[in-house]
Amino acid sequence: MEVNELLIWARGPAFNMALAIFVFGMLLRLFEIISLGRKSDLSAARDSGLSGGLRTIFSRSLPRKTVFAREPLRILNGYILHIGLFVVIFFYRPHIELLGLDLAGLSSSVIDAVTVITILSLFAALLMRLYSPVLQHISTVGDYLAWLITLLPLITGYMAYHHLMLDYTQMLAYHILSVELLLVLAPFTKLTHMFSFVLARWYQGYLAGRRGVES
Amino acid sequence: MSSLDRIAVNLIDEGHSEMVRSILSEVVSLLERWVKKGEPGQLDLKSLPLSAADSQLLEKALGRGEVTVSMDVMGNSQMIETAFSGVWYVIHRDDQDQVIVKQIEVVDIPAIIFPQPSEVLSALGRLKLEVDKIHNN
Amino acid sequence: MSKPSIKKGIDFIKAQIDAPVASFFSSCVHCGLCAEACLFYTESGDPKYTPINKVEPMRRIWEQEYTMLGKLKSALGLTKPVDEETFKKWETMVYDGCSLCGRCSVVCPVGNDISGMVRKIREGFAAAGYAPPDLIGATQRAVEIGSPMGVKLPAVKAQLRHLEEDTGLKVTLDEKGAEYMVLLSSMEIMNFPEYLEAIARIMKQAGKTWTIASTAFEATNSGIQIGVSDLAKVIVSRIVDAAEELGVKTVISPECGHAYTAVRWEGPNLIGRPYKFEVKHILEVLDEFTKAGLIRTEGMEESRLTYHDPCQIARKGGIVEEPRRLLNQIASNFVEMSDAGAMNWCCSGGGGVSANERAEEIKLTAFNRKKSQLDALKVDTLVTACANCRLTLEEGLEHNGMDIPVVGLTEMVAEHLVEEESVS
Amino acid sequence: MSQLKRNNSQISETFVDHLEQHGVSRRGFLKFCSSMAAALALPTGSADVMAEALSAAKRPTVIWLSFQECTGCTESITRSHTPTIENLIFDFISLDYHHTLQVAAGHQAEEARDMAMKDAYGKYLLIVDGSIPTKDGGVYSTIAGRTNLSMLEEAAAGAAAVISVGTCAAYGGLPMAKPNPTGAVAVTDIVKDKPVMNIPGCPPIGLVMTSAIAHFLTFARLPDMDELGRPKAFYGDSIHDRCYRRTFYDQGLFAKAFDDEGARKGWCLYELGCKGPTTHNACATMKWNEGTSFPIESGHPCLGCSEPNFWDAGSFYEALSVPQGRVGETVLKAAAVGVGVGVAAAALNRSNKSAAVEGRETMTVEDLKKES
Repeated sequence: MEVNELLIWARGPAFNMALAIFVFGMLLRLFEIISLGRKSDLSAARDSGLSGGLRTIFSRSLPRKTVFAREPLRILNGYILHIGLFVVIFFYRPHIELLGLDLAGLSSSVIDAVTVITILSLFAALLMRLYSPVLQHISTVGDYLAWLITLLPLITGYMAYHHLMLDYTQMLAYHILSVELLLVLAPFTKLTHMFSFVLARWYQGYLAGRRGVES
Repeated sequence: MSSLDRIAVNLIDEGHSEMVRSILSEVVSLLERWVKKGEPGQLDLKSLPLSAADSQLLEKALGRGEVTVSMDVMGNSQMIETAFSGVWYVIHRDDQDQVIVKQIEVVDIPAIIFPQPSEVLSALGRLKLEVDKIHNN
Repeated sequence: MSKPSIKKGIDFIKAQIDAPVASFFSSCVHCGLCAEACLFYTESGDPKYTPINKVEPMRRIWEQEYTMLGKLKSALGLTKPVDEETFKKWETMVYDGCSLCGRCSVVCPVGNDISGMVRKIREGFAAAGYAPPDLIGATQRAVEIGSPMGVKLPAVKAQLRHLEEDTGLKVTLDEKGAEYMVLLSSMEIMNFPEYLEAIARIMKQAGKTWTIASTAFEATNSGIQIGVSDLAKVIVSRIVDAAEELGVKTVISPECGHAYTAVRWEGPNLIGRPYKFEVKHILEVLDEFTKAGLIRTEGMEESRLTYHDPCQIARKGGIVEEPRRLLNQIASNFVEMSDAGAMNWCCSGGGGVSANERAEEIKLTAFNRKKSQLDALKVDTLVTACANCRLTLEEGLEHNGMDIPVVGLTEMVAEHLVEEESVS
Repeated sequence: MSQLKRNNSQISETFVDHLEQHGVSRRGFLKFCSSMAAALALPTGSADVMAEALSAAKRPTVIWLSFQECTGCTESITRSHTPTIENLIFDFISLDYHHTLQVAAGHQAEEARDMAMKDAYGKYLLIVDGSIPTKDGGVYSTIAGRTNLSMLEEAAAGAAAVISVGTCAAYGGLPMAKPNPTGAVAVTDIVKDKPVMNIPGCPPIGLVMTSAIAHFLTFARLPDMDELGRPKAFYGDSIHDRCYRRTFYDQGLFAKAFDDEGARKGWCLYELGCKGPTTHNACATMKWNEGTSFPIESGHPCLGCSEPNFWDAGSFYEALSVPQGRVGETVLKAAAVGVGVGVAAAALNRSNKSAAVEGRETMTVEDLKKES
């Protein structure tokens, strides 16, 4: 397939297919989760489960001092990675166009720097996974797969922008295809956490809220 | 002139002065080569995405020398010596006055200025004829 | 009635998996931060104690039973089965290596209630026949005798008699219409009778009527610890039946962590209906009495002391401010441990660990966390509000040759109680 | 293009003779060579090499075939009203067949073509504009009763090299756009055994062709080409890389409408659908209409007209990053299927779970003991 055809395919049919699988997969996962139900809690509530659930959805974004003190690098790296991804996905003008959002966007040089930082952060995460005994113990093939499919769009995007290795058109096609790979696999890897974390935090926050405990 | 002129055009010079810097250092190395090895050099300016501001900056940096040669051959051409001997601006225009070549040449005198021996030879013939004509009259 | 089996264990775990559990496993990114919150990992350095790893069998069952992808992977032979080997391997992680302290649940960035899942997975391990023998014994005694330590009613009666002899305070068993029904833990009956005296004096001072139910004096619930809801229900039902029979307004959970969780939070869900009475922890009651001016204290403990938050009471029970208000009234040199309050480190003996002889070694290893906390603080006295914590702490301190007395907060309050002659 | 039909005796004339006849001086010739060398981005000194080679070059035979096209390419290349220096080469070549420009018509014209092909067999340059219909035996475009396909095959057989002018000849162009009713293909789909150079663009820049011919005459081969058969000197960079508005792209300053503040300030047209980043051409440096401007300079996004498939690459006015197709519909359909399968999976989960819950026997103390 000639590169322009590849790009057209990536921007058109492939994107639609990938998006369809993403939407389908995420909904399926959601139904699979919700369908298992939750017994209503009959104990007398000390406080509101609702406000606890809502609070925890946000409060869990901040680390506990005690764990931060033990693993500051892992936690900081987590922030860098997530904020980096958020910035490059939502604040790069071409991406804003794609998402049809109404955001101001950042200059390409800022996005460029953030991309590099995010890529480095992913490699830092990989090193931690490879060398920490705990992470070694609990890591699965899925973890490395998720790492790879998160890295690819960043690398290809960076290389396309800087015309590294391949012609821009070709690299742009690969960039879009790598994003599509991410979309296709996200519902079937741990990347589901991009949505399910809200549920998880809600459920625990609800429980904690009823008991009137910090969460 | 037309409504197009009302469209504001901002010339941005920051950022692209980088380009002017690299052109100038290229000229330095060309001139070095000319001095040391006697090899002439050229630098095509037309294929570089120079903004108007960049061009101005470059012209300012190179300055004006003592010699300017103007040539009328299928449109105007100008060979302008810069403030640095051996470094020339060469600008060829077509008969529509459009710039078709704009380059920096590093050489004592751009070759195009010199006449061809054959042309000098034919000139000699033509000149003799001309003189004969006068004498005969 | 059937013998324990792997299939039964798996089915029990299947029955335990609900939407929250599914959302937790869907969200886990294997960041490993839960390990840093777990004293069994931090003190042993053994990564198998990483909390999320303790529930791996449950994750497998969830994936294979409740996700399309898991079913597909199983069909292709890509999933790891949960078999006898799995149960054997995980038994010690699920029971010996987890005190259900809940620190992991609080630090998980995606909000996974990991300790809640350990509580659930124990249902399957118990059903499969992979529960520690000591916990089985304790549960059997709790169900058959009425107390995990085998304490019977005569022992309670004997304690009440001693109390009356020593202080002249009389406690009537099964007094209908009393405002409060007081529960005790076996350990309080056997090891810390001071508690009963403290209650009696405080209640008298506050002018409240209270009683102990002869059929339900025991607050602890081994069914919760071993993870057998059916038996936990049997045990908690005794309390509910007695309290409703006597028509008390409030049941007071004693200085015992898991008893509070069992009676306060799990109980209504085990019996399938809300209670007709309130459940309060003794510290809540003391705090209320103080606030209402029903009791007053005098004098100050001058020794340097600190308070150990029992996990089930503070982090999982929400009782954090009450003990501090009480302590500040009676202690002039009260210092806080690092991570005090909702993030306090477990004593290492919760969740059935202290009752599990087999877990002695890992428990003492995990205790090093508390030891270093105390070493840094250099206190003369350690106050707590859980008899199980108290026993674990005493043992741990003794093991490490540390001479710090451990005191129950209720007793300490009683010691400073201003006892006015009753008007009557 | 002044003389479209020449007799064979004139073919031996050299370029220098031709220039002299037209009163072009040696300096004029050198000026032409400089401009060609600069355009082709040849190394220093190439102008002299070219001057030497062209002086002795024999008038080449050129056959121009037009197939499914709009004549825009011919218009572009002959756009000048008066002869310019670039046109020197056109004046020189023996354009023996070009049915738009030639005086001869009908059988006479076809005969001229046959004769030229025979006389210069293996040496002539074949220029093609327009795509070639192949469906139904190629009946959708015929000249003098012959299909374009057979005419191309025949002409290509005796050509030294082929130049495909315009996107239609180079890549199929608009006739090939979906659903491609005529089965249009590019020249390279038919001609496999001859050097073929593509000069895509709709239309292409005239100078590219002039320089290509000059190069062919100087070095007896076509200029260096990229993998899409385009001369690197002209198609080596993307419009975006050579665009004077690039700095606005880097700063994140974009026009969002044709009449907004950003458009007036000359900001980047990426969000208005500019295909500059994926389009390779020399527009940004060579410019159009006697060097007046190029589309972006006039405030219009690049359409990408010199790239294969640009006609099927979605809206001209949507940013390159915007996916094409009915994305909203895709999401709705996928969501519907997701909900459908989700509900089924949910039902399965519920029955699976209630089986586990209901099948669960009540535990007794006895059940705890393995050896009971």
